[in-house]
Amino acid sequence: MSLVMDIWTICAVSAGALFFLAGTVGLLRFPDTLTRLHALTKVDNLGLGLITLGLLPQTSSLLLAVKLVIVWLLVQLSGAVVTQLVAGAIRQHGADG
Amino acid sequence: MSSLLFAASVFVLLTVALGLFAILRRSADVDRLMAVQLLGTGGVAILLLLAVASEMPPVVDVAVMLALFAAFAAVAFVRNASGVSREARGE
Amino acid sequence: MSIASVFDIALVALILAIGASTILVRTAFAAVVMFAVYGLLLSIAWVRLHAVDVALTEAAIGGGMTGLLLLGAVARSRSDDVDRVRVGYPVRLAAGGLCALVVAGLAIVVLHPPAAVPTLAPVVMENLPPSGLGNPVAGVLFVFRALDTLLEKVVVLLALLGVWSLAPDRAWGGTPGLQVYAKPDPPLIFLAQLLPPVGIVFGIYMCWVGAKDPGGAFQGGTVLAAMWLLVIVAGLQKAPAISRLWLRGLLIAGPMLFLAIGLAGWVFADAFLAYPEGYAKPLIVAVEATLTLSIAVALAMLAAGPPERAQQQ
Amino acid sequence: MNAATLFGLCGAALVGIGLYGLITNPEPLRKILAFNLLGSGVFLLFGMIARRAAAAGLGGDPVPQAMVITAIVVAFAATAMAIALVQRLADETGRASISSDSSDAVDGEGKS
Repeated sequence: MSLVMDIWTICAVSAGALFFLAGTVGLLRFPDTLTRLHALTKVDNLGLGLITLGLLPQTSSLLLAVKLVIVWLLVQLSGAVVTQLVAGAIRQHGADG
Repeated sequence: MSSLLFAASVFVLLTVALGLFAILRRSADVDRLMAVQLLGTGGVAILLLLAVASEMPPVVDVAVMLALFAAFAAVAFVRNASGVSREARGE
Repeated sequence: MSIASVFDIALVALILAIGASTILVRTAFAAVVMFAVYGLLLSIAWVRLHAVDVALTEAAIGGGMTGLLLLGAVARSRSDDVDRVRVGYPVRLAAGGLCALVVAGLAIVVLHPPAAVPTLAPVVMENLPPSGLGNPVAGVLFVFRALDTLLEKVVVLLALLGVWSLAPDRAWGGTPGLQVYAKPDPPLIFLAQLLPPVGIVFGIYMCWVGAKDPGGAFQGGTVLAAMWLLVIVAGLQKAPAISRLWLRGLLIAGPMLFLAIGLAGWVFADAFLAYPEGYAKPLIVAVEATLTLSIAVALAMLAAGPPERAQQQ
Repeated sequence: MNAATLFGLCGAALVGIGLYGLITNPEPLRKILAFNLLGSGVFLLFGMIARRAAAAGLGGDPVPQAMVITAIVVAFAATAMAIALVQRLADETGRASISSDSSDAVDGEGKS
């Protein structure tokens, strides 16, 4: 059972890390500010979610596992709203190339 | 397992560093707003990985703190960036 | 080389790069953003140094609150980099040389630790059980060096007095200049309605858990302060005038209770700031709870700056 | 080299970076930032001392750690005070820089 858990952790954490890489590649390659913002927030949140899911079986207590999920939800929520705000600021200033 | 999670945290740290570099290369102020946002997700991921890898559960609290204050700082920055421009236009 | 040291080296390199860019970047706004990023990164460094209490404080104050504080200043002095006086090349070279010397001196100290490293950790752990606390840092802050903690509160209050007294005469007793610049912003209002409940629960949790695990009154108070400021910035609530009695009462409640318990220690435990046997933990929790509120109000008011508008009657 | 030494060196370098910014940057706000950077370098040095003194089952000596917590809060209060002063100065004089009027290079440093 523990082997299955470990394999799950390895898969999910690696996938999450790859999403972080994808987000960074997007930041480097995308042409304008708004698309870069898109790359940054969506992809990174997905990466964080996968990492959280991967870490869940490794936690020592249920409380800790619940806390991990709460952290992810918190980042999701604030990330989504902050992205809106940043996008609004960008639209106001005019996106640059 | 612990060293594997450490390796993952190194990887995420490097992508965050690269992302910061990409953001800072641009000269516009609004682009820089994204740096805090990047630390908000990337930093939390790193801290969660560290918490499990080094078996220090209280580190998860630091991750919560980081998430809260990254959002707070980002709001302050955005508010500021947009507030000033509106003031300048006399609205 | 272990994978942990690879992480540390990468982190140190990133911290140094961000720190240097804080100095070198052109506009003041960018420098402040970099400083917030720097604070968040530094909290990861504190985790690596096994100082989770410090990591919590640094993430809250270094990352968030200082950022807001500095931003207020940037927004009001938008004259940056237009006709900036640049320091000449020889001076910069001399300064660089001087700083390199300082760094070299410090590095020598760092690389040559004393043969027997002095430590107070065993003494702290030995004397911690009578206080009923489980977190050694909280033990140091509220039992062994309680005087420092009390005086620190006084310093924060004095700084706040200093900030307030820098207000122009017509604004004395008025509202801090944490202006709501723009029209109401739906996403921001949404966030300001949703985040504070989470933040307040977390702040109380920090204060509560501080007796046993990393956390405490400072960290909890800073979270509460940030949530209050968020609500004010979103325009959901007005910043209070500094002449309000409840505001001033909250500000001094924590230090006063701390001081009262300290003075009572003279009577009941024959030393200033000593706790009577068996009552240490409840007293400390009471002090921490009130201090959390006082710190929250004090930090929020410090970040909001001196009053700018006279109070409307 | 262990982690404590590495972060100690990082702290030393940050002190240098902060000091450089403090000397060469004429804008008061940037000086305050640089001073904060310098301060956090000193805090990291404390962190190194605490980590090296790990004993009795703790990850570090709690006394320097508690001192750093106090120091961070006090540094914040001092920063708030400094910013209020700078702002009042700017309001009174209308200048955003504390260098003297001549753009002479040496003055930028000397008058701060």
